[in-house]
Amino acid sequence: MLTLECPCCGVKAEETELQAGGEAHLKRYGPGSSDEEFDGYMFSRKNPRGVHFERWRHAYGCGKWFLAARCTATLEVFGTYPAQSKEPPAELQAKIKAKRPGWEGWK
Amino acid sequence: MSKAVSALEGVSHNGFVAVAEAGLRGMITLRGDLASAKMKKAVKAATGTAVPARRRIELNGDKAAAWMSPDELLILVPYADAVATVAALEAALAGEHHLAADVSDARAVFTVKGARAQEALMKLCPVDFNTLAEGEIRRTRAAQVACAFWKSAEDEFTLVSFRSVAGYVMGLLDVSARPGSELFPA
Amino acid sequence: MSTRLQKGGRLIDRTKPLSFSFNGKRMRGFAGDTLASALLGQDQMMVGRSFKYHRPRGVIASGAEEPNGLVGLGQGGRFEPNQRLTTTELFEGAETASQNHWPSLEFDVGAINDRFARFLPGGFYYKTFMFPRFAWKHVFEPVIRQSAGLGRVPQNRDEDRYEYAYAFADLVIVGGGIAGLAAALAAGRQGKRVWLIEQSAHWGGRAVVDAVQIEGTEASDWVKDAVEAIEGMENVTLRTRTMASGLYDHGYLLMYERIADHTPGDGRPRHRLWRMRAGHVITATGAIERPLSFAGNDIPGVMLASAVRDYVVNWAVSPGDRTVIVTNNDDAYRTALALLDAGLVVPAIIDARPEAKGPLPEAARARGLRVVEGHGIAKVKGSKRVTGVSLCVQAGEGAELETISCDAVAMSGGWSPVVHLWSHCGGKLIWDEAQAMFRPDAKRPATGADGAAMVTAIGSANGILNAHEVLADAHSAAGGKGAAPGAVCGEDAPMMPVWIMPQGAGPALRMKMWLDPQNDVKVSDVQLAAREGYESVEHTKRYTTLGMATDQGKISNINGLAVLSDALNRGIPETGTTTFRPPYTPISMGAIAGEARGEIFQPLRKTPMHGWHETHGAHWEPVGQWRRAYCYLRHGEGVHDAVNREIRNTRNAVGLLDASTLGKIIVKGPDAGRFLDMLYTNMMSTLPVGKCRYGLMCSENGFLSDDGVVVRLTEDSWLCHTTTGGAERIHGWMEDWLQCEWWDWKVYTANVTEEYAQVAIAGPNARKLLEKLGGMDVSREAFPAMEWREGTLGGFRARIYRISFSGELSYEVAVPASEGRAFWDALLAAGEEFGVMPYGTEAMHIMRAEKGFIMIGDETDGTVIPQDLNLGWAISKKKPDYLGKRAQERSFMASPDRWKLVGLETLDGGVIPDGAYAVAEGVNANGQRNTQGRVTSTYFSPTLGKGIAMGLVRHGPDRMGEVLDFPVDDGKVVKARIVDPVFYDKEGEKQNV
Amino acid sequence: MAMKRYSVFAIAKEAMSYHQGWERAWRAPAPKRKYDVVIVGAGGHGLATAYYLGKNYGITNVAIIEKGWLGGGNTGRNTTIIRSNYLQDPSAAIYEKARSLYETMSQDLNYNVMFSPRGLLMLGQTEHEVRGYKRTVYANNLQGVETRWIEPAEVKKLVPIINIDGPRYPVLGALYQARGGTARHDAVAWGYARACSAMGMDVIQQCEVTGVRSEGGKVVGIDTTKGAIDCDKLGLVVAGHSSVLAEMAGFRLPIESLALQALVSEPIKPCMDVVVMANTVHGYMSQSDKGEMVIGGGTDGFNNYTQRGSFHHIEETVRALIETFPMISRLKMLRQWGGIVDMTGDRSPLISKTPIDGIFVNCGWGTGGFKAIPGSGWAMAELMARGASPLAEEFSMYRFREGKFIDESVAAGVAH
Repeated sequence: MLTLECPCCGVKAEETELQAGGEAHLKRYGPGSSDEEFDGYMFSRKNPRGVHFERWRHAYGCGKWFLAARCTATLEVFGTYPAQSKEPPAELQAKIKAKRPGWEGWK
Repeated sequence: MSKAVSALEGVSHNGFVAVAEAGLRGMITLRGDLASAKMKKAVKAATGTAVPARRRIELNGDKAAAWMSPDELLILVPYADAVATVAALEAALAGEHHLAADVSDARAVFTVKGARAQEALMKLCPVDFNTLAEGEIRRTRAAQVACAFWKSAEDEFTLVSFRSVAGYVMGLLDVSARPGSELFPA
Repeated sequence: MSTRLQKGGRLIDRTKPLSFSFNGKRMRGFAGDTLASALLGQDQMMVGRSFKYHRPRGVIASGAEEPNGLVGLGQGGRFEPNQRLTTTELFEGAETASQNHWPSLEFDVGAINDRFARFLPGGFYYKTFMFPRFAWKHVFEPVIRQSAGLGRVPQNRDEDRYEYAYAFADLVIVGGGIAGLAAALAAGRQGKRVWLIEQSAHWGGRAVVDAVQIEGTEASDWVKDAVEAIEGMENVTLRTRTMASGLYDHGYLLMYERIADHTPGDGRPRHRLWRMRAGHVITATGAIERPLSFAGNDIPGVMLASAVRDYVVNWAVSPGDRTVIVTNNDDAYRTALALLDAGLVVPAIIDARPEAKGPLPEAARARGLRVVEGHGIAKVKGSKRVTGVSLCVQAGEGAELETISCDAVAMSGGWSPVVHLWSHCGGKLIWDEAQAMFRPDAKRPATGADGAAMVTAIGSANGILNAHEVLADAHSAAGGKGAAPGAVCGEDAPMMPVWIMPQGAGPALRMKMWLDPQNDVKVSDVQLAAREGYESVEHTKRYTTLGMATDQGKISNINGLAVLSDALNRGIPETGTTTFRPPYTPISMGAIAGEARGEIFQPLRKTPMHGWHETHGAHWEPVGQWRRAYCYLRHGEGVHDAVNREIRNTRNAVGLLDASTLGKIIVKGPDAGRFLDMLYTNMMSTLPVGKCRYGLMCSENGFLSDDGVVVRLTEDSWLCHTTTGGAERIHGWMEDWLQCEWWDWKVYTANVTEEYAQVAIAGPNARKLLEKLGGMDVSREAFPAMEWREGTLGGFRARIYRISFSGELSYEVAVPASEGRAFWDALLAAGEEFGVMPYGTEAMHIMRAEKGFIMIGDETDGTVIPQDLNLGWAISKKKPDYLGKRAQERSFMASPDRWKLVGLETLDGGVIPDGAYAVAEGVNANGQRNTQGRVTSTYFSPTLGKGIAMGLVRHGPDRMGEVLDFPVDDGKVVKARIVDPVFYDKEGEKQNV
Repeated sequence: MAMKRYSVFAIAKEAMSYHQGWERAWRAPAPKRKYDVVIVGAGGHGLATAYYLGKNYGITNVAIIEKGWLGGGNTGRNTTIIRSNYLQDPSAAIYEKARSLYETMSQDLNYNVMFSPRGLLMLGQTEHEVRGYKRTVYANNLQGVETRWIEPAEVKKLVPIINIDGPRYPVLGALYQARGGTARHDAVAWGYARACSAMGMDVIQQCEVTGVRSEGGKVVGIDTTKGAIDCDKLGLVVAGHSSVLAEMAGFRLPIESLALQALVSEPIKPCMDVVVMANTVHGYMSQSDKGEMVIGGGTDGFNNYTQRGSFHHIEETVRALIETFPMISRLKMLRQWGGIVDMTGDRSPLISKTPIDGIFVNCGWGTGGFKAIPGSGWAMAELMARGASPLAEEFSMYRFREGKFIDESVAAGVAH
């Protein structure tokens, strides 16, 4: 039963107010991409046991999508940040690195 | 216009708090740049209030402006004024990227009245009322449907849901307010 | 015999006698009794039968750990099986009945299993009942099922109601004993938002029974004062009858409040499930006493020593006149002394320890009690009731030295902290060698959202059994300032782990030592499991069913684990524990479902015209959470007749369809056109203002996901219609792309689905009807097909779309939802002279099929792409990209062998059954019959007077006229010809008039 | 290594000596340095794979490596439903193969797995669902799977405790598979383990894989907490943790790990002899031989390796089932638990070769793996032994690239 703070409206929302949206920071591949690229984008999602970046929508609140960094092994939440981010904020990455020294980075 | 009726035609129930459908209310979804000068002017003209800050509702008599998301407000006016207000907003925001849509008929409005009003809502909404600030509008869930509410008076909350589920929301409020099911001792 | 004492009883009110029944027999108790204390007070020691061998069972414990005392309680809509006697408060008129026996508790045919117990060891069913093959299902299993099970099956609909409530706290303290109270005092004084909850109806826990002195006064007085002080703190919420049932991630604590179990039918909710979000949880849940494993320890009258003490002190009930104490620790001596204080006889205290010289044993000796050191019980005598015990040397093999007659045995094998909540969310345990217990490992707690500890265990839940130390632990864990309350409780001498009694008991005795009295798991069963290689504790548990009964092994798990470890010749910590799973004790399904039943089971979405449909014979069809009229039944009419009538009327006069449920989404902004071009397969940016266009949407995976008419409202705004039930999904889909992918595009959306009531007015008389309402020019010339107009129609603010899904002359009119019902009424009134008649969704479906229009959900099922439906005309070739385009280029999707849409007509004019497959020659590699197509929609067309169907067929459009075989029920084969899917008015003359 | 046969006579004989003579069901060997085949994961699927490698192909130099205790993953956590009434041909083929193997499993393994073909119903509660199930019946009849559509009256007869009148979701009929049912889940793992052990295979518990070694694109062996083990072929059969193992081997699977929960009530006397699935409201229920009502629902929506799900799913499931079975409102939930299931893009499994020569995967069974165990093992063994299997053909991990999905959600909202 997760709680995540929506960075758009500041509400500390509980899971039932949220909608999970899968892996974050995906690059969309459209026409012109190879079969491998498209397959990777659509189906071969990251599924780490540990630090994971994912999309959430504050569906029963402000309706906005946002991104979260979370540990799939402990459900610890490292932070949330706007959906309009090309990569996790540097300070969030530093925080994760401090908490999970063995972490290999978000890419 | 008598042919316009609210979803439940004003039904009410008295339990340990009084719950009632509050009738029709003019409501406008207004999306745009909340920080723009035009927006400030447009909102002022429509409701007489400032553009509300994050999660705030600015009340002004029978009008109000509520913050719904970083690029969306809910403008509340008397039902009869809604069409004209949309037109006025459109005019005021002309030339600026925005969207104003009349949603007066897409909503149902309820009041929950009484010293224990909060207790009825605590059964339905995953909201920590202790952290609910004065003048805050909270968008959340009432059991299985979306809603928004704010404290509209001492001992009174106003709750808004979609019109199609008005009967369900009223059913929830009715059962939540039944005497004997108060959450805390007097 | 067990009986009510003349004096005492802290919890009962002798001025309030209550009557109740057990197996039909009238009985009496007092306010404050539990069902268990009331039954024992009436000498009802035997209360049920065990699960497997149907052996007689009596109450063992006094709290949540009770495995045996389960009854059916109540009648009719308030009957509930498996109610635990020890935690159910007595109320006037309670009707109880014992379980798992036939014909009666005293004489039970099922007890024959007990005679064959030797042939039914743990896991025996895995080794037999295999021949003949059918016999398991038809012979053996039914017998086992009938003999297993416990309570009677409830027959009626639940008459009670339930509810949820959300709560938030900085700190929740679970357990209202002295540890919980001391922690609440300390935390409350710091101004934290604190909840203190207690599962029973009373504060104080064990200390009040054990005559501890706290701060110079009796524990019970201290408890009273503490509760009063806490009640005076505005920041602390106190609640009894509230059990923390489970701790979940991020501090989500499920709390089960039993509001009206003791006042059934008083109108209040029976249970309330609190969905607490706690910043931190302190578990002050105490400890549970363990039984000892000796032969015959399951015979009614053998009880936990602490429970015996509870019954005497709390309820003035003596379980027996002569109670033998058997123990491996000092605590049980308190029971002996309490019995003496109550004027009862304790023939002996049998202590397994070689030496018992602590203050408590000495106090017992000083009062003349016989203490037998280094001994154990060889056997308990009796069957339905203890009649005596025989003594043996603990270190020996069980030779019987002496028989002591008695009618109760109070046993104590040490204590196990209640670590359930600590463990639910991942908190780890360590083995405490000295006290022979698993207790919370403070270094490895469950962690919360921030990665920090979210649980602290205190007091005996933390493995601290001494009251003075308990208070100190509680005070400091809650961050208390100053000195902790002090207690005087005496020092207990060390206990000695005793896992079987006597130490060297042979197989015959071990087969009579019960570990789990409800499920009938014995020491010998666990040893057998170990011998057979079921070495993991989970294997043993599952193989023997140890700890899987309704008490979930609260008193049996540690003993079983110790026996297993011993059999495997390894340490207890190496063997490990089983997982603790919520709930702590069973919670009602009713409470889990909360308020959601009947009318408010799920939201039911209603259109503004719902009330009219309801009073005019609507035969409902659920579409998502909406309810739509499938058809309107007139008096005496069947569904099929009604549908045909509605179709004929629409085709010949005029029909009305409530289309309000269709999704309506405004998309606006400088980039709106570009955005819609990505969303739809066809071009929307080029749609002129004032016009409508049918559009298709695909998932990024290429499959057709929604369709609808798109309307160009202004230069920079469009209105997108979606399917019923598609509105929220598609709106969310739009926002997803706008917020997460194309966030620099200037587009706003708004879901205005419910703003409008929408009515399709279809049929040759449609125009006449609108003209009669007046106010807008709806003539063919002024208002061509696929255009829209805005104006005032019959006094209603209206937007009219000239679109047709029926093939008839058709207008869809949107008015404000609040005026929807008035508009509908106005249409009916004005349309009377034109033969107006509402039609339902089935008529709509059939009319669209007659026209060859596809329906999302019929022709599509999540595996169909637009190309399959010959909708190439709606797929722009000019656009470099749209959602789903890349996916549709994959080899299997671009294959010419895909099944494509065609019409189907049976050779005999009948209707092909829905979903039937067309077979092809031969079978595939797995022996399955090859297929070449399937039916997607099939109806009897009243317009054409024959069956019509649509389907997907391999190379279908190239095979017009071919006849396919559709095998249907009972070996029959329907033959159907491939035809054009447009069955009616191919030229579209009717809709373009 | 002949095993001592189980029978009623053996029990009677042992009873005379207080059951002191029973031998171990499976040995507890130390790992050898090398095996022909190593299977990672001693759950039902892994053990079944090993069993059929031995039984069908004579490959017995096999180790089955298990991180925890055998059968302790999803094999021991599911709701034990067995059915094969799937819509799509590849699914129906493998699940029906599995179901038919369940019919004789107790005799084949000489271990009573208590397969009970008590009958299984999938309720049609909306028109849409009715259409989907009727279609399934037609498909099943061509696939050699015996199912039929039954009307509400027959549903009520089979399930007297059901409320067929709704009002919200009246029962409009059901897809009925008379030879569907349940089996004792632990026994399936134990029976296979015993049989594998008797064939000379090594079941190695408490042994965690820490690395997968390959050379020149071909598998060489694995590293474990009990040392390095070489092998010619490696099968990864570790539901829930497939992605973690694949990453060790150096490739990525189209899999996400999600929590799935189940619960049981306290035991009551027999009241429901069949298995009932109500997909419109996302719940399913059967009654165990012990008398517990065994209840399952849907998965969480986010990646999770904790084996703990979110409680609101339990609430939704119970709510829905009370609507269909009003009497359970007065029962109590005895125990709830969670497992980690791996989900593919089309919710159908993978039985597949991988980018590394000699490594095979069997995973992605989502919420419905138990019922597939023998069929899955059969197909996986064939794939590993012969390089191809008709049953596994369509379940390749490369199907997503071609857009060739096996989508069962077509007929029903959820698959179990």
